[in-house]
Amino acid sequence: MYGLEAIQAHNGWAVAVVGITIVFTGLVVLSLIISQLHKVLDFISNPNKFEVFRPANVEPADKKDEPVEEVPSFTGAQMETARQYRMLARTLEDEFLLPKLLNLAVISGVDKPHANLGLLVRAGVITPDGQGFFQWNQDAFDRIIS
Amino acid sequence: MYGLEAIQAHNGWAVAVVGITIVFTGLVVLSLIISQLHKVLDFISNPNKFEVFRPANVEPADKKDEPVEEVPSFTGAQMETARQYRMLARTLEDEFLLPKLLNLAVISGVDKPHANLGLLVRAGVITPDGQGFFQWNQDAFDRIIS
Amino acid sequence: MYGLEAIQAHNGWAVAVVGITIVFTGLVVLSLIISQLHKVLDFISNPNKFEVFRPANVEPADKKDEPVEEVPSFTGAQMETARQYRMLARTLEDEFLLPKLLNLAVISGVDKPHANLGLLVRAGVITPDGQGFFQWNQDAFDRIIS
Amino acid sequence: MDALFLEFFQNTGFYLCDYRYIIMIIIGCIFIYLGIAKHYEPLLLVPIGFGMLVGNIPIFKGLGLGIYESNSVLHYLYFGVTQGIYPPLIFLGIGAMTDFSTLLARPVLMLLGAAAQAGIFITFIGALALGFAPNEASAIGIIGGADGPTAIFLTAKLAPRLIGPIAVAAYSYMALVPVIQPPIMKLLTSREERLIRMEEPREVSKKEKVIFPIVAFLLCCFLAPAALPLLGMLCFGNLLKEAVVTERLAVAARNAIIDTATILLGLTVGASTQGDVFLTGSSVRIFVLGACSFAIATACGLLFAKLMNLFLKTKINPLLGAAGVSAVPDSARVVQHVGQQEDPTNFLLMHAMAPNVSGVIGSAIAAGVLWSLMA
Amino acid sequence: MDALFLEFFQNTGFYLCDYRYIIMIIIGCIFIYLGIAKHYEPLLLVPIGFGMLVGNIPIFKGLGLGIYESNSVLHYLYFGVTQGIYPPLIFLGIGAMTDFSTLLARPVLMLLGAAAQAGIFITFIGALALGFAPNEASAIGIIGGADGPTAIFLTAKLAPRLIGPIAVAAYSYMALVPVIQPPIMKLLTSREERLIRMEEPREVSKKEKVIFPIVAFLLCCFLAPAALPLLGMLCFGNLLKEAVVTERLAVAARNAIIDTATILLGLTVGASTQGDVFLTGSSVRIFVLGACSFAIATACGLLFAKLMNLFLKTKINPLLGAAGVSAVPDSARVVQHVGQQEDPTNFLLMHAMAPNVSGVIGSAIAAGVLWSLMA
Amino acid sequence: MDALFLEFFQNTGFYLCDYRYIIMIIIGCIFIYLGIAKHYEPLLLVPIGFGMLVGNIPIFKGLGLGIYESNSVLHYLYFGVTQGIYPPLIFLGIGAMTDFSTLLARPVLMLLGAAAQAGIFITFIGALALGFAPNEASAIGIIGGADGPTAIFLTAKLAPRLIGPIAVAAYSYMALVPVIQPPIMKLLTSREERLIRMEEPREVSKKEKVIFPIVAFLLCCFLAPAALPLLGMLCFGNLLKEAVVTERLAVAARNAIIDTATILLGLTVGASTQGDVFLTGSSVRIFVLGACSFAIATACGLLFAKLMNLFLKTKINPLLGAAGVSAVPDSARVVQHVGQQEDPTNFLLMHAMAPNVSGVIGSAIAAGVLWSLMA
Ligand code: NA
Ligand code: NA
Ligand code: NA
Repeated sequence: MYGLEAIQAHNGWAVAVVGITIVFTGLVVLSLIISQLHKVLDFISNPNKFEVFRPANVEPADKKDEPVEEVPSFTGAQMETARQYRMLARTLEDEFLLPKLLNLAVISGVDKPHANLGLLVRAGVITPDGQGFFQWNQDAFDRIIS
Repeated sequence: MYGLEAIQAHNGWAVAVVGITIVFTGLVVLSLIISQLHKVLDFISNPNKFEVFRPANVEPADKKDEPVEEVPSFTGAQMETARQYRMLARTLEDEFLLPKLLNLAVISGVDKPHANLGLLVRAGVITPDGQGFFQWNQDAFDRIIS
Repeated sequence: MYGLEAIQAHNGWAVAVVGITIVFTGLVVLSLIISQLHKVLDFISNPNKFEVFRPANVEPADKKDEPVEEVPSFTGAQMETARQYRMLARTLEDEFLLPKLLNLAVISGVDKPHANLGLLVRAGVITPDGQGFFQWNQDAFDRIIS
Repeated sequence: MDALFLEFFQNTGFYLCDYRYIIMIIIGCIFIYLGIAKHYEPLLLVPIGFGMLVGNIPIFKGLGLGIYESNSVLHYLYFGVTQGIYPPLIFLGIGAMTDFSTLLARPVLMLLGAAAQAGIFITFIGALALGFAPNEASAIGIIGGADGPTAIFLTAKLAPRLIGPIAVAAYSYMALVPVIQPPIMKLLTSREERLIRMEEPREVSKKEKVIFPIVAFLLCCFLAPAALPLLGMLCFGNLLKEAVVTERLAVAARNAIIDTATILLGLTVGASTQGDVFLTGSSVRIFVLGACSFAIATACGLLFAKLMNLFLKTKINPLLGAAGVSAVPDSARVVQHVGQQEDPTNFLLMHAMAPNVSGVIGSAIAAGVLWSLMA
Repeated sequence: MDALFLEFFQNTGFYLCDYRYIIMIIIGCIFIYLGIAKHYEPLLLVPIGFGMLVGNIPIFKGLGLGIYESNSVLHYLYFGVTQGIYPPLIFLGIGAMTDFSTLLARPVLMLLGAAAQAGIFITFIGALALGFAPNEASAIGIIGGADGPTAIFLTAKLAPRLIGPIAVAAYSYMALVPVIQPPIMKLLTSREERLIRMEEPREVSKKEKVIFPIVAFLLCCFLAPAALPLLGMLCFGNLLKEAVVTERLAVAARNAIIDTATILLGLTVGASTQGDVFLTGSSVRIFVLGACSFAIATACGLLFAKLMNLFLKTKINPLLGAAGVSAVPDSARVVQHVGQQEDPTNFLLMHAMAPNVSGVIGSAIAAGVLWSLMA
Repeated sequence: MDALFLEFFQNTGFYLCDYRYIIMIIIGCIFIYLGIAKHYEPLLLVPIGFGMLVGNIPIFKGLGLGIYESNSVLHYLYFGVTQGIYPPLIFLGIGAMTDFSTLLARPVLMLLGAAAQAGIFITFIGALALGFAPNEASAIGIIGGADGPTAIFLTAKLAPRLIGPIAVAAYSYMALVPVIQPPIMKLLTSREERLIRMEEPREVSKKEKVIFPIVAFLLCCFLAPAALPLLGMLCFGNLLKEAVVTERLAVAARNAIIDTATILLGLTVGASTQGDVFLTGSSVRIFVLGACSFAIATACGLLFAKLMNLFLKTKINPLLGAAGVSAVPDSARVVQHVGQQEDPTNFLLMHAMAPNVSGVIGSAIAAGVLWSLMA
């Protein structure tokens, strides 16, 4: 069977109309929902319920403000030790345990390992992630050294 | 069955001869074809039909010649902006869209974003890939800055 | 069936006791073995049988001692050539063939490619892996250059 | 020994060869050439092209070499095609790569992705008219969806016999999008329309991006449950990407998983095109219908964009309609290219990504509808 | 055409929907929310959560869409769950990631990992008392092992019908470890005990690390051969890691392999929780028993640590006992956290890793024992 | 409870153990030791060695633990070995890693790769003489091809029962190439010959590299269609690499795919060597024949090189002939090593890669020939 006859026999027109209608329905409704989504989210997040999802461009501002004020000044020797700690930290994973780093420092003969590690933590160069692990904050380090 | 008898019974000699012959035939013919291949290719590529496959060591020469002559000179402020653009470009994928970069620059408060972006494009620091995407050319950037 | 009756019927107490006993047996025996393991290993390695497994922190010491004494002094031109070789070596894989590097050097127009390559090998900047491949020793290079 | 040589010779490709294998090998080489030298969809044309070579080595039956012999290696790898497993895995990876920001910023552009799917259904009718059975006509129509994995998935479900020609047609025309679309785009739009600039899309928040795949999945699959395997994986991959905390899973999805699936799908689809079963009249008709469906889909997208402009206050550039056919990201690049021919400073690509990715969703829905109506 | 619309509408999710699907979709969204917003085990909660959405789209039977239909894509992917293939592959990756140094440095802490497995067997008895059959009770007990892959593996072997609820319970409570454990830890330990500092572990040699997986594997599998699939892969992965010369295989194990298995396992386990089969009384009882088993396991670990302190010269911090339940690395982090609440300069995490990883070995042995006794 | 303890004890490995398991476990440990401490082919000896441990844990039948039980995890993973699926996937990765430049620069060296395959056929005759059936003799002969995946593939097709011993023999001798080859090389060459320097190969163009896998594939598979699964994948992988535009697929092939296949193949091949079926007279004979085949192949390569020197104007260093046995890249390294013992400034390795990789092609053709003649 060919031509219009085949189309008719297999219900071709109906299938085509149903098909295109469904596709349009789906995407039109989805576009309507999306277009309202950010308004709904703005409304919800006004009471600051979902602080977890901060918009990306707010973060840098947050970070910049904090550490600047509380940076202790470093002496030359302390800077040198900080550099040694940076080297050691690089040998660890991104999230590391403080005792592990300290242990490395002791083994490597870093000067006054405890005191200097404490200094780095206070200066925000080594920051806790709240779950027992610590991270190296390269930005803070750069501010201190240079 | 063992020994020569087994070999004979299972047609061992014939299989071995056929086998080694086929292996040799295959590799001999292949080596003949290969040994002629580059001559054929040279012949074909004389009329410069297949520019797509350029031999690898020609490329650097190509690249070196072009951009040197057309580099506009940069003022100090322009260099600074170029550095900012480099930072922004790093946050994007290797192939990025120009409006996206421009948008970032506007948000980040880069000085005269449009004019400076145009400058970088003309200097070949940001190069089009011919399909709408752009790439950062670190070599060109280094030449301009240092 | 529920409650104690069900537990009894399905032999619950016995299964639990057997289960926890096996788990304890396994881990207790394993912990005993482990606690003796390093003593056994120390005993075995006294006759230096398994030099292959050196404890990690011994290695740097080993490496430091050797090459210092045998480093030939480099002239300015030789340093420059060494830098060119470093660039070329970077384009190769970590383990590379010397002829390949030499070939690259010849193509790239490095000054006295053979002599300078020999110098780098003698200085331990390019070290053989004993199986025909060579590696770039960045530490040795740094000592020579800086 | 002579007998053995003769027997061996009678099993070589030189003895068993047939002109149709040679034709297919040449076509395979052309695919490889287009992929490597012309950069047309190389990630698909090269595997499919080499697969054509593999499938058209003249082999003797019985040893378990051919893709259609049940214990051959190729047959095991082909299983992922015939059962429709590779396409959802590829969609998982596509989801983990796709950024729906532009779509979220201007959802109205999603309608262009819907409009272009009309090409699917018009081609379906055409295929019926050319005498194909309804299930085959559906599989042929989906070529117009311009989405390889979707086409292979639907064909595997509805008309497995046609996987070879439909896959080859779909990928050929996707590769040829830069050739097919521009004339139609120029014909159906005026210079003024092509010069229209789109305004910068608004910034989209992280939350929106996370919620989108969930909402899109639930809505579309409630509407067309048969789109579940494709849309489920697409949205799942996208959620893994946008969630950030699941980045390592998204990395696996958009590297190891999609690349492996692409290699195996391409190779085996190519290998399924054995000359003696592939070179038939119906393959030729499928190719003709495929070309029409791309052209129609492009036209539908463009015309719908012009229709929308009658109602919209801020006009959209009707070229964007051509990106609705999917063929991600090639048709979006074509839009950019054609737009820049009129005004080199007009950057349409980012905007074209919106109809482009919604075209993927649209054709997955269309596949679901056709599957549920035909099965 | 009206008939066709009607037919299509009767196949949509809107028509087929049932309140139980909606409940499960909401639960799925909660899983996704907890994973993304609360960072609770995101690598598992997000795939399982999205899988719940996938599994609770109301679909019509017969097309081959549902996970329980034999030719659906989901069914093929689910095969790795029902046959217990994914869990060993995940263990391969875990082995290739885990550093057993702290365990090697102080093997006595391994006993804490044994003690916490008492939770498994006590829960087993409880499940019997609540009327579950012995094989089901075993699968429920293993939830207390706090090890997702182990739980899924054993359930697939002993009570495949319960994979959904047991997997969901196991992962839910593993995610909720930071909520469940601290009160029990504070209740069962005094302030003085929580202040105990652990001394630095000794340096462990490379040789020891290489030999450990071989010895551990041989010993444990001679003792409990049924632990072979899990422990074999765990130790194999660890050997690949510690051998150094096989680094590229270890990289594959801890990236492509584990991530792919995690994606597919999470998605399909989630999708197996279809509302109409999932929301039953037995699921509720499983959840209650699961919560108990975590609490009991934690208590057993803590109390055994206190018991050990009666005999040991150098006292250990009894909080470490809580890490014996596995739930790597979350319960070790909880130990660190609770310890730091008393003394911010007391770093217990590294020490807690020893009972933590030995808890994994312990629950794998327990699973082997239960499997061989029940099969 | 006592009964339960007894029952459990009777299922432990301690009770079920047999001296043959212990022997195999010791052999497994030796494999691991050689791999890790001696760096002999660690990527294969470590997985196979650990697999031997896994396969020789004495387990009770019926639970589905053993590799030969139809629903065990190991059995599912072993499927890729018995059906010959892993070897082609490994060849895909090898293709995507191999640089055929030196071969293209001096194609005459390819003959050395052909000559060394004589070892395969001579061993085949030897195996017939020792009483093996022709299909077994073929599988044993291919050990002399010095190519693990090829040997496993052919054995899986012709004599699946022998996969364990043949795989172990093949990989053992490949690992021992630095021990087996040098004495033969020194015996059959004079000092003057070993001092011959090879001239620098010419630069090879990109086009040649792209065309080579296509031509090599078509030619070899027309000649020996049964080589298709191995050569097809090898050439496909190489094309993906040389095409450059398909780099991401080549990356997947030479990382995720080959590493995963290697892990699973090594582990399951090792696990298939259960003491009670492995330690037989036929395994011993296979090992003896395997050693012979390596020695013969080396000798054939060397002697053919000397034969070629009678006709060539520019003499080649006959040591290169030893690299024709494949065992990539170990035998090429041996050539380099033996050459440098005479003249430390003579770099033969790069040149030895040409016969080395052509040996891979050669043994794949030989496998195809044997398969088609024996099946
Ligand atoms: Na589409
Ligand atoms: Na546990
Ligand atoms: Na070979």
